Amino acid sequence: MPFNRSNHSKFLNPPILHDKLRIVKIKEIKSETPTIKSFTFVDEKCTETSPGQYVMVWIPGIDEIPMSLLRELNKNLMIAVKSIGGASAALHELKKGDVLGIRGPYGHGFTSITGNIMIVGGGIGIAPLVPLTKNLANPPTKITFILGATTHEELLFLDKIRMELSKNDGRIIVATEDGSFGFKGLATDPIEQLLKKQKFDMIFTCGPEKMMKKMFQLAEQYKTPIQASLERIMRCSIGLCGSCMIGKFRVCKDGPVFSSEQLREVKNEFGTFKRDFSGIKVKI
Amino acid sequence: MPFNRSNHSKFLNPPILHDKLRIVKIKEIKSETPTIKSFTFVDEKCTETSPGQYVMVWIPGIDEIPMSLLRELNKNLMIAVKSIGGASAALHELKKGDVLGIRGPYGHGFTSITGNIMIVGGGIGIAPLVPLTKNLANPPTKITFILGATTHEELLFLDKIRMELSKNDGRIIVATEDGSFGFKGLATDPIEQLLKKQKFDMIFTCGPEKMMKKMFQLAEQYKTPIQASLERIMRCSIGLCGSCMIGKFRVCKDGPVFSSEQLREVKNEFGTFKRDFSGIKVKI
Amino acid sequence: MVGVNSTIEIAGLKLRNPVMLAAGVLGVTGFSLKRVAEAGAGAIVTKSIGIKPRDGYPNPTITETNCGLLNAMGLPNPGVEDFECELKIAKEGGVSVIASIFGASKEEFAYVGSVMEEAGADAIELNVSCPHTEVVALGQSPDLTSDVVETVKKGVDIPVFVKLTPNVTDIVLVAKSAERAGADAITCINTLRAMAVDVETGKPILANKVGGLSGPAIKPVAVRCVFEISKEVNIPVIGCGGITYWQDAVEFLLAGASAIQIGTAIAFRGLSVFKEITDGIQEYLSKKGYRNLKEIVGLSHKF
Amino acid sequence: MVGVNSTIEIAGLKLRNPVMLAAGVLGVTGFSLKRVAEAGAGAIVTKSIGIKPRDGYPNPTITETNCGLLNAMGLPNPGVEDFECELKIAKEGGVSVIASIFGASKEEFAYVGSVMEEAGADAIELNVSCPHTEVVALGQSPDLTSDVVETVKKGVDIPVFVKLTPNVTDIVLVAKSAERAGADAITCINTLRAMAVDVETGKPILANKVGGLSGPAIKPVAVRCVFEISKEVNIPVIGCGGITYWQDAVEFLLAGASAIQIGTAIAFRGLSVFKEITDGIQEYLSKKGYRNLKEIVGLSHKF
Ligand SMILES: Cc1cc2nc3c(=O)[nH]c(=O)nc-3n(C[C@H](O)[C@H](O)[C@H](O)COP(=O)(O)OP(=O)(O)OC[C@H]3O[C@@H](n4cnc5c(N)ncnc54)[C@H](O)[C@@H]3O)c2cc1C
Ligand SMILES: Cc1cc2nc3c(=O)[nH]c(=O)nc-3n(C[C@H](O)[C@H](O)[C@H](O)COP(=O)(O)OP(=O)(O)OC[C@H]3O[C@@H](n4cnc5c(N)ncnc54)[C@H](O)[C@@H]3O)c2cc1C
Ligand SMILES: Cc1cc2nc3c(=O)[nH]c(=O)nc-3n(C[C@H](O)[C@H](O)[C@H](O)COP(=O)(O)O)c2cc1C
Ligand SMILES: Cc1cc2nc3c(=O)[nH]c(=O)nc-3n(C[C@H](O)[C@H](O)[C@H](O)COP(=O)(O)O)c2cc1C
Ligand code: FES
Ligand code: FES
Repeated sequence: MPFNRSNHSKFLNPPILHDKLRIVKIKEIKSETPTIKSFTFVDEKCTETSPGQYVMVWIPGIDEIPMSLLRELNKNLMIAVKSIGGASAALHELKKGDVLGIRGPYGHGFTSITGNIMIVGGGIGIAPLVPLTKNLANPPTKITFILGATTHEELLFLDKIRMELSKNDGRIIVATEDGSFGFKGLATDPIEQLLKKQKFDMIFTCGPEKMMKKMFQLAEQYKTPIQASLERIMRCSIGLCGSCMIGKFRVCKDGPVFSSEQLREVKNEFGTFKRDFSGIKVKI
Repeated sequence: MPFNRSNHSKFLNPPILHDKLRIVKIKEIKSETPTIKSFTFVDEKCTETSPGQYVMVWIPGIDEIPMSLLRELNKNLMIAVKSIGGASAALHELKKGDVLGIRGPYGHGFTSITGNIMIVGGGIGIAPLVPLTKNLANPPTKITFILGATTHEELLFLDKIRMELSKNDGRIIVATEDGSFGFKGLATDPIEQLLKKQKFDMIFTCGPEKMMKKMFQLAEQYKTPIQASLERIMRCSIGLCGSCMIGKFRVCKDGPVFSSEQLREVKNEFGTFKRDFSGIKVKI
Repeated sequence: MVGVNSTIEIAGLKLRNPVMLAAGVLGVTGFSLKRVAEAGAGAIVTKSIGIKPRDGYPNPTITETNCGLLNAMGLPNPGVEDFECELKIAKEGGVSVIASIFGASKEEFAYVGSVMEEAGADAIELNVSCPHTEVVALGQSPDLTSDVVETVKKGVDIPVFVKLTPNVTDIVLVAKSAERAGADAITCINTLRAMAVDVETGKPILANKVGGLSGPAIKPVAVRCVFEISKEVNIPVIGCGGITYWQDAVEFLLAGASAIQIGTAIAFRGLSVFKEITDGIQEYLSKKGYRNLKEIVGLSHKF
Repeated sequence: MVGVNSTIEIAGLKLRNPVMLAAGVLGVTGFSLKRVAEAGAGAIVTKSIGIKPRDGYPNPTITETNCGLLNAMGLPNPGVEDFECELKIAKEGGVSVIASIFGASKEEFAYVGSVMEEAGADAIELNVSCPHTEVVALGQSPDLTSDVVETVKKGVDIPVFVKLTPNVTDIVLVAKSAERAGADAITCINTLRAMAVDVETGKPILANKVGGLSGPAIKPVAVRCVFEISKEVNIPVIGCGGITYWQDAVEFLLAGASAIQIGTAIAFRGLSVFKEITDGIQEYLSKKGYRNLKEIVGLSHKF
């Protein structure tokens, strides 16, 4: 007896990610802070990105690294890159008109919600929070945005955030480690007070993992749901190679944004250790 | 300078024929004549076939041969197979419920036209002319259908043709070689008279190549356009292997139906020689 | 699906279903392997582990091609000592854990193999077939392959599988030589040696330039290898290469595989692919009136 | 496209463009070859022709796979005597005609080659690489390959190309050995040995069971072969395997091919593919500011 599934032929079409490397031209480069530059380009496939998603960026002949996507006007896309090592430093050397390879968008981004929202970003981690803020900043949603940086001039995208929040009565709190702007201290410092006083419907956070761990602990303590965007070593970014594991999760595909429930499942690893390129554990 | 075609990414999607072998179950088998059986099956991809198109039919473990497609009621498809050798005889041995492999539909079928139409079919060549008749048989189109067969009981699909032509004032002329029904002689015999008397807007023909060649010559003589469905050895059926050439044309893809203009281009081969499986010329 | 038995025994390992995880995929950490087991895999194979930690190649390590993926990871792995605790976590998944190992010499293979046995591996899979690293081209020679098999077999009591490369003139020769040397099963195939050059920059895309091609594109090559090898050896063959739908899995079983492994399909279809393929195989067996998976293994040979 | 020169010379043959027809495709009759020339091909290669007529295998001789085609034609051909007149018609196309030939022995190769030369072939391509017939496995051995090349070279004055199979452990070895034996160019690759089994009936689909895989699926393997060979030999390499769009052609050129051949893409995209790919290459050269095709041949090697 022949065996026919109703969707037989459809079922057997070759599966394709349609995610080959695309080459894009850098339209604009801007120094956002002394260590961070932004790069603007156009890529059809990424115009539908949601906040928190990222692309793999190939610096031809050098390396390929994950970068969060920001959507700008006129289908322009932007990445903000902190120069920290080989690839990111090489990116900083590029000129307008040079090309990059792009694949993605990848990953599970932030899940939007309305209500009383806290957003906490540290350093380069502020980047993916900008498109998130843009999405959220519609009344009646109220946003309290806490930014942290080492020093005044390293504060990323303060103007962009101000602009988004000008649309509703959002609040911005800035902390710098050297006190050159806003509070002196860590972004997490003023937060406990806020959590004590108000009920937040969601906390969104991205930044150094220690900071995010602290935020997670506070969120748990004050029974507030949180979404945090994590980082691990990314190679394939399509959930295959296993380089990016935190507990049972693939940061590249199940994340990079994780919910309170998920973070609870990996609380032994989150903020404690990550893995290096060989897979060996390293302390955070 | 980077080189971007506007349709760059679309352009590079892997090309797929989406034409893998499908397995179909034989729903019904009917003896149409002592040497011809019809086989009914369902295949989603073939429901949009146009008259004159064909499928490659795999008799599992035996051979794969081209067969013209007839569309029946309720998405049923039919092939009418004359038992002449290995594969077709094996097909005749199959039972209801047995399976066939199908790929296609392939080829360039008949181009419909309205007006005063002559259709000339000989033997098993009548098969593709049935769906054609169905398509054409709407007033004001007038059809004269000439069928030829060796003997009365080998007349294929006379009932189906009658049925189609009952819708308008079509005319049916039958010729049998032994005179057991209709005229005694070849299908081509009564035709010159017809062409002398009337102006036809198109002649459609399928049958033995000698018959079609004769029809082509008559059509040329009486300045009537003709469409003829040819046969050559088919292997790939997708225009690649070159087994099915007549002149510069691939019968599998440029044909099997050819126009007067095309037939003129291959008049040295048409009706004169074909090629065997090795590519050697054999007289027709 | 009353009465359909889709369990299978491979070299003494009892698998609840024939759909295994392929080596190198989600196989670096214990929790990752455990999750694949929980997703329904019949057995799980670890990332290929060597004697020392290896960082692998720089990115890009992967790029998509027509119906396939090209990768040159460079065998990143934490080294066998560090991997022991991962293996123990992997075992919590409740299915057989097969340790894929590689080495620069047969002695290295043997050492890593015996550590894996002690750590609890249910079997060893020798990766003598990575097409793009310097250390594991052994599988391209029948003699070197049998050397490694013999040496590893001496050191362990658990079954030893050999994973073969299609990048050889005669894969059957290598398979037979592995069988003679005592291999308990053949896994085939590893990736095809391949490459992609970016047209815009003129540069090879992978950092290592050359990599291995996997995915639907290579399925016909893998089916051919399984067919040819399973005709000539008496040990089980585990099929691998491009399996994405249950139909692909059945094709491999018909071609002669006793079990199959899934790699790239996880990227294309997610982890649910294990359960979907297992269900599809079951349904197929049941509709076709088979009662046992074994009935269809190698069925195509009789035609 | 002022000033862009996309002509190329291969072993003395001047091609108006580097986009050739691959062997075995639309190559059995003279008119068919002529039509391909008229469609814009830079040169045309005939079906592989042997000493005697061959019917080839029964159908099915072709089946579609994921991004590819699997074929086992079995080298049907009318034999060299009958083919002479076809070759003469093919030459009316106005471009170089390369006669692909095969044989069961080097003597057969040499005989067929010299008949082809007399009939007017501009070059010979030795098919030592069909993956699914008994007669032409020579290409899997460097020694047998160089034997054939030497023998054929002695008998003809026209250039001799060797078409290599990827179904070997080390294709570079075979290429070098062909070069040493006097080959004027290397064509690579022929199809990958592969197979498909129908799940419904359990039967191998192709009548010959095993066939050769072509099309987009194999492109990364072909690019790798071109890259590796062109690094090691000093004769031109002609790339073949899965080329479908102009981007694919450019990829092969960058990888080291001096010209390319098109087979399967004709089924996917029609005969207009020759002109489209030629135009695409030209446009690419022009936009990138190159003036000569040669400037991009092997460009990826420098990275
Ligand atoms: C989802 C995600 C989004 C990110 N978004 C941004 C962003 O918008 N802007 C930004 O500046 N940075 C972002 N990063 C971090 C950025 O990818 C790393 O800073 C960058 O990879 C460093 O590369 P390098 O070669 O310059 O550093 P190296 O000197 O090579 O390495 C320094 C450290 O960078 C990290 N790193 C290196 N390669 C990778 C890799 N392939 N995957 C993950 N981490 C790696 C490792 O922690 C490593 O130890 C993001 C990371 C992730 C995971
Ligand atoms: C476009 C087209 C539509 C056709 N439609 C019908 C149809 O509706 N009904 C029908 O009965 N017949 C049809 N035929 C003819 C039919 O394909 C052949 O009769 C059949 O292939 C014979 O196969 P065999 O194995 O029985 O014969 P064999 O004994 O193997 O060969 C006898 C002769 O059949 C022809 N033949 C065999 N194999 C092929 C092949 N692969 N391609 C083309 N011809 C072949 C050759 O002329 C051969 O000499 C059609 C042919 C073509 C080209
Ligand atoms: C990202 C990736 C990493 C791999 N790593 C290994 C490995 O470490 N050891 C190994 O034997 N095979 C490795 N392979 C090969 C796979 O196990 C498998 O043989 C191959 O991918 C073909 O199967 P697939 O098409 O289902 O992926 C890897 C494949 C991929 C895609
Ligand atoms: C139908 C078909 C027939 C072929 N016949 C031959 C042949 O006779 N001789 C030969 O050297 N190669 C032959 N080939 C191989 C092609 O020339 C080419 O090497 C291969 O198909 C890869 O290129 P493609 O992907 O562009 O098709 C054939 C390929 C196909 C698809
Ligand atoms: S980066 Fe490969 S699985 Fe996440
Ligand atoms: S049958 Fe192959 S080209 Fe027509």
